[in-house]
Amino acid sequence: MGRVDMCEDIDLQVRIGSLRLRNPVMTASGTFGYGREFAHLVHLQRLGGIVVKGISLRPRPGNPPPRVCETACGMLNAIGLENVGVEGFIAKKMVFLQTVNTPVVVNILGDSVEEYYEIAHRLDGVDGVGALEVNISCPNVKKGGVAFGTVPEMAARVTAAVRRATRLPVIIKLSPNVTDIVLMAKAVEEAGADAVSLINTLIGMAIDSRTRKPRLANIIGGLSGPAIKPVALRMVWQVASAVSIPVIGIGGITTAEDAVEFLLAGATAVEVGTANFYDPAAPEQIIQGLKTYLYEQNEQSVRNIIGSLQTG
Amino acid sequence: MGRVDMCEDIDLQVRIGSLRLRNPVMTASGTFGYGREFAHLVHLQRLGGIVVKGISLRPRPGNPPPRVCETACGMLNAIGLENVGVEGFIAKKMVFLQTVNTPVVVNILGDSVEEYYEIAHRLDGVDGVGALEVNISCPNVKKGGVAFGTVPEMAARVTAAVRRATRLPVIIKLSPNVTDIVLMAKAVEEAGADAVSLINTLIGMAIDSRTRKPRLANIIGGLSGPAIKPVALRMVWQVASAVSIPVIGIGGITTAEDAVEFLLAGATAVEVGTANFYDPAAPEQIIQGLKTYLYEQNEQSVRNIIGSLQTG
Amino acid sequence: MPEFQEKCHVHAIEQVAPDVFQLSVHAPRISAAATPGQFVMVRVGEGFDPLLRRPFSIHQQFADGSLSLLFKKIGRGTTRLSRLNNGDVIDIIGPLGRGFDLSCQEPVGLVGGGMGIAPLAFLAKRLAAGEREVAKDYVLLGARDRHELAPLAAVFTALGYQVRTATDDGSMGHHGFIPDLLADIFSEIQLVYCCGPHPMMKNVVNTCAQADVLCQVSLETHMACGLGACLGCTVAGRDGNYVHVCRQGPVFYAGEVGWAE
Amino acid sequence: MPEFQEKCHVHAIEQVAPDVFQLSVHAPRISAAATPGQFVMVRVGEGFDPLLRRPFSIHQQFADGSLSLLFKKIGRGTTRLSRLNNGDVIDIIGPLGRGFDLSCQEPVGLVGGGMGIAPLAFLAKRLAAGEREVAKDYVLLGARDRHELAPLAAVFTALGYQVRTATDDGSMGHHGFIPDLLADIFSEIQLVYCCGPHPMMKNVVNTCAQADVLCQVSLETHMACGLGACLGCTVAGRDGNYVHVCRQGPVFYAGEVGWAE
Ligand SMILES: Cc1cc2nc3c(=O)[nH]c(=O)nc-3n(C[C@H](O)[C@H](O)[C@H](O)COP(=O)(O)OP(=O)(O)OC[C@H]3O[C@@H](n4cnc5c(N)ncnc54)[C@H](O)[C@@H]3O)c2cc1C
Ligand SMILES: Cc1cc2nc3c(=O)[nH]c(=O)nc-3n(C[C@H](O)[C@H](O)[C@H](O)COP(=O)(O)OP(=O)(O)OC[C@H]3O[C@@H](n4cnc5c(N)ncnc54)[C@H](O)[C@@H]3O)c2cc1C
Ligand SMILES: Cc1cc2nc3c(=O)[nH]c(=O)nc-3n(C[C@H](O)[C@H](O)[C@H](O)COP(=O)(O)O)c2cc1C
Ligand SMILES: Cc1cc2nc3c(=O)[nH]c(=O)nc-3n(C[C@H](O)[C@H](O)[C@H](O)COP(=O)(O)O)c2cc1C
Ligand code: FES
Ligand code: FES
Repeated sequence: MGRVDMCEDIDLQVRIGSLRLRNPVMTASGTFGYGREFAHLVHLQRLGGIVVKGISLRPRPGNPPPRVCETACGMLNAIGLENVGVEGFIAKKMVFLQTVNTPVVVNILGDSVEEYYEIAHRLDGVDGVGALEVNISCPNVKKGGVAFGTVPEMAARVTAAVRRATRLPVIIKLSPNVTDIVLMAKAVEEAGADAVSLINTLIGMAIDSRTRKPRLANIIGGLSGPAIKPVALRMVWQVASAVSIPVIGIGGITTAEDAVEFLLAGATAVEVGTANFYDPAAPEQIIQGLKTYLYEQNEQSVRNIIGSLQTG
Repeated sequence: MGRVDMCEDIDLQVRIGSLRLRNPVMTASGTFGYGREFAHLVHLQRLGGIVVKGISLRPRPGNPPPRVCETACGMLNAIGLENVGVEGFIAKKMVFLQTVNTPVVVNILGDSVEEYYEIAHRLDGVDGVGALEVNISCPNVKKGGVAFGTVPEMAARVTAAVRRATRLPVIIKLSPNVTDIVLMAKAVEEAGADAVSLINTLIGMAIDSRTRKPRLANIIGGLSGPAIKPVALRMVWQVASAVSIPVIGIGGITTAEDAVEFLLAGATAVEVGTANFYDPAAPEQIIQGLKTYLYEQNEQSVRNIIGSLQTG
Repeated sequence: MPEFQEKCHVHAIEQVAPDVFQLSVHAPRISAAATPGQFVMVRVGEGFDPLLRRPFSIHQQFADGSLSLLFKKIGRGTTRLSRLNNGDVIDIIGPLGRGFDLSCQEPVGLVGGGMGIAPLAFLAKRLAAGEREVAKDYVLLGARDRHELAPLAAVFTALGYQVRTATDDGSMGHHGFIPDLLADIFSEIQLVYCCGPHPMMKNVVNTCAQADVLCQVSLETHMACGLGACLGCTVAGRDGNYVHVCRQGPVFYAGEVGWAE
Repeated sequence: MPEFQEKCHVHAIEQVAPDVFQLSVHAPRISAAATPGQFVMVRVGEGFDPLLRRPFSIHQQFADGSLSLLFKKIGRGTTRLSRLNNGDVIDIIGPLGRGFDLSCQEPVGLVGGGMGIAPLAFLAKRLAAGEREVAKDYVLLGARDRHELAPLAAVFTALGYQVRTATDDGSMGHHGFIPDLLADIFSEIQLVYCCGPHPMMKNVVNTCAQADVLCQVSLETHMACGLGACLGCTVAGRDGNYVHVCRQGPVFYAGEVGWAE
């Protein structure tokens, strides 16, 4: 039996709460559109899951341009959560996704706890939606714009509201812009989250020295890409060591080795983000590379390596 | 008059409290040894200032190896604050630095408020010491290892103690691993800091997928280099907009444009860190490039561009 | 519309003017599917610095499965591309976006400035391949100087177009800007295809609007993906909305986008 | 000791065995100041990825101001270096660290494995240039196979040394490891200079200790600066302390460092 065949026997399945994934490699919110954008370039049905661009209750136009800029091994974005709104999503975007035999995770966002509740409620029972990922890096307008994801109590309240609103698995997506991410993870675990995913982008900034203007119209934006991988991996390791719900690792993942690092650190699955921009082939290559890795490491199942970091 | 001559007329002087710098380009703590290490490669007397490796009350052996690893556009270090101790520093390292006509900033660290006080007191009046930079990213052993730099009250207490201990300008070096760096900056400003410098390293991690071991013996380490520049710049801008004491920008600075970005964001001076490793010529090139930039921008003095970011 | 990610061999890389390069690659699937005005996203180098792909219009397309890009070295990505050698492999995604609307059968003007001339070459060839009499069409080209302009202008002349030129330094054709030449031809054309620096396009768009001549423009903006996924490539639309250049464009009718300062 | 940062032109780059390259550069100041066992820090590429310089021993040094490195392609940095072309410019800092102690006038053994042979070539040449009778010295070299070993062994043979070899696959010399050959020569030498993979060096150090033969080893460890500034290059010293390979080494007497697992 050839090596490729051996690799094909390897079990890549993982579970996030009640959501079963054929493999642990998903695409991250905001970096894969609504799936269809990549339909020509990627075998969508081979992915572990597709996390769609963040959806709010009503459509949002997003920020003025420029919205993106490149940084060392990374990029900044200040898209401003442009999206079609939950009704537009269900009517226009979900239809295509329902034809793809791959779990769809809907990333949701809101200005208030009530808004999170409403979106979650609206998506409950929508055909083809496999789970909700709750972006809590958004400002709470009722609390002077402090991000939900930076105050444990606020994060817990959003979690509890979404939990009540839906029977779908609830994944809380944590912000890395905090002193103690373990505190945040524990707060949302206690409030009923089925899983946590991390990290969202680090807050950053870039300036055009010639014009003396910020490179983003919004002045500050979210840093993503390989540059942030070490921070993401550290946080995933800390969180996975502290909570009992599954952890999904995100941040700069481009290669199978990157994904393995997150799995070893305790992630049950990973999301590939910015890499989709510079290499749409990345998620599929990671899936293939994971098999090769497991074969070389003499492991039958990806589940065997989760959290198997040797720190002794 | 040629362009180079024109550039020579440009005024690069800045002040950090009572400390006068011939130009705003210093070298960052832990990346330039005790100055002497670079004496063959760098014209030390052209630098704006030299910040030495962090000094503790007693010598420290540091962490077991491996202590460094490369990441995308950055590196992780877990040196573990290896240093010769304050007496060793004065006896062995200061002697050489006294022969260099460049301001020396001594970076200090401690396990307790008392220790910070003692080191600061010991360095007060030592010939050639121009200022103290207080690294508050260290764990407070009396508070279960929480870093001084993550709790405003603890940071304020260290600041006040060092302030009492010395007549030297006191620069508090802030940790970026916090939810709200402005809170920290304001707390230390109120407690008597003459300036703040930021950022210290972000906490990160890397794993060798083959061996399943962390790449650093210490498991986690500090992320530095171009990868972190956007985060550093954002924090410098936020802090400079909120405090009235001078801000020193640090994080991934390699080129004159990088330095200009920090100055425009409100930094009065900058420190070049990891770049010293991959390009020891960087600080001098930045100084030269700053002059060219100011000439092209038709500015006589570097002070004119500090905080001149156009956000309108 | 089909899109492909191809690892392409470099056929030829030529410096056609100071800082201007023409890069030919073998990209059979992209080449076969491409229409004028579409672009490709090119990965520059292997590491993560620079990280993002760079967008380039398809400059020429050939029946043998190759295509060429015309680019100016302005930064880190284009500097790397300029150092490619024959036989090197680069990773290209395309063809992307909405190209020029070719439905106009009346005489047209092709108006290009600087690297904006790149997509017009493909357009000119495709137009010439149709039923139309290209001798009635006009091509107005502007650039810094004759070094940059002459080799490009030759492409259009060879196809039988009437070519008029302008250079910033007067070293070839009109000493000044392209829009100056537009008024002369308005009576003879129905539509302008335009690509060039933003201020020039704005000027052309205004001039066309006044003369009631339709105008299609190809826009540039910073792009992270080129695929409609990042939503980073927005520009202002007509009425306070945003449009995404990579999917809704890069070619727009002038009226579809905002031209405010 | 003087140190220089030089932008060096590549003189020649040759593949001497599968994955093994010899890179010759013009670095007059570094070359003039270098002593055997010292190393250089090489910047790989221009961007920030890979970020850090790579350390390499000086393999050969020539009176015309050039020097050469011998390296194996094992990762991203060495892959980039292997793609250099004649005339390319690379940025090198050196000579760095403490080289071999050359004071021993008695017969010695030069023991190298794999790329650890690199610094021994410079050492052998310098030793041969002195008063000593190198025909009484021994050179023991090990590598994966004859492809890797033969060209390297030739350098030492040409200098008049007695060369003995071992290969992992038996394709040249002894089929097995270098330390196996040591016992034979202990009666004739006073000191061993050793450089190679860590397990091999440990083995050599132990064997020497038992035979009461002095041993100098050249160590490898991850380095961020090579200048004594980052304190990243520590290895365990003799009694629980740490030593910094880049300044206190890379060459140590075996007794100066710890050899525990
Ligand atoms: C649809 C489209 C078609 C284009 N066609 C051509 C062409 O045919 N020939 C040509 O020479 N140029 C063309 N450009 C511009 C080209 O993409 C930029 O010159 C190139 O990206 C610069 O990369 P750099 O790394 O050299 O510059 P840098 O300034 O170092 O790039 C930094 C970042 O800014 C982006 N950027 C910089 N300038 C531009 C720009 N003008 N437009 C978009 N992004 C930019 C880069 O993509 C990169 O992400 C086109 C742009 C677009 C959007
Ligand atoms: C003093 C000294 C002298 C050396 N002399 C030679 C020589 O003459 N010939 C030769 O082929 N190699 C030599 N090495 C090893 C050489 O430095 C590494 O092979 C090289 O750094 C690998 O770089 P990479 O990017 O290809 O590998 P990667 O694994 O991609 O590098 C990742 C990081 O790890 C570091 N690294 C990886 N392997 C080693 C290693 N073995 N030692 C130190 N750092 C490492 C790299 O410098 C880089 O920072 C020497 C090392 C030292 C410390
Ligand atoms: C352009 C862009 C848009 C994004 N939009 C969202 C979003 O709508 N919701 C969300 O939770 N995260 C969003 N993210 C964050 C990513 O999902 C991911 O958490 C982050 O980019 C880190 O992963 P990466 O380094 O692999 O990109 C966005 C990221 C980028 C680059
Ligand atoms: C190897 C290394 C050692 C460091 N040691 C210290 C230290 O002793 N005290 C301190 O305050 N900062 C220390 N730093 C942090 C730097 O001074 C600087 O704040 C950080 O590296 C960010 O700047 P950079 O990206 O330019 O390196 C160290 C950084 C590195 C890379
Ligand atoms: S470039 Fe990403 S959506 Fe247009
Ligand atoms: S490599 Fe930096 S101190 Fe040795």
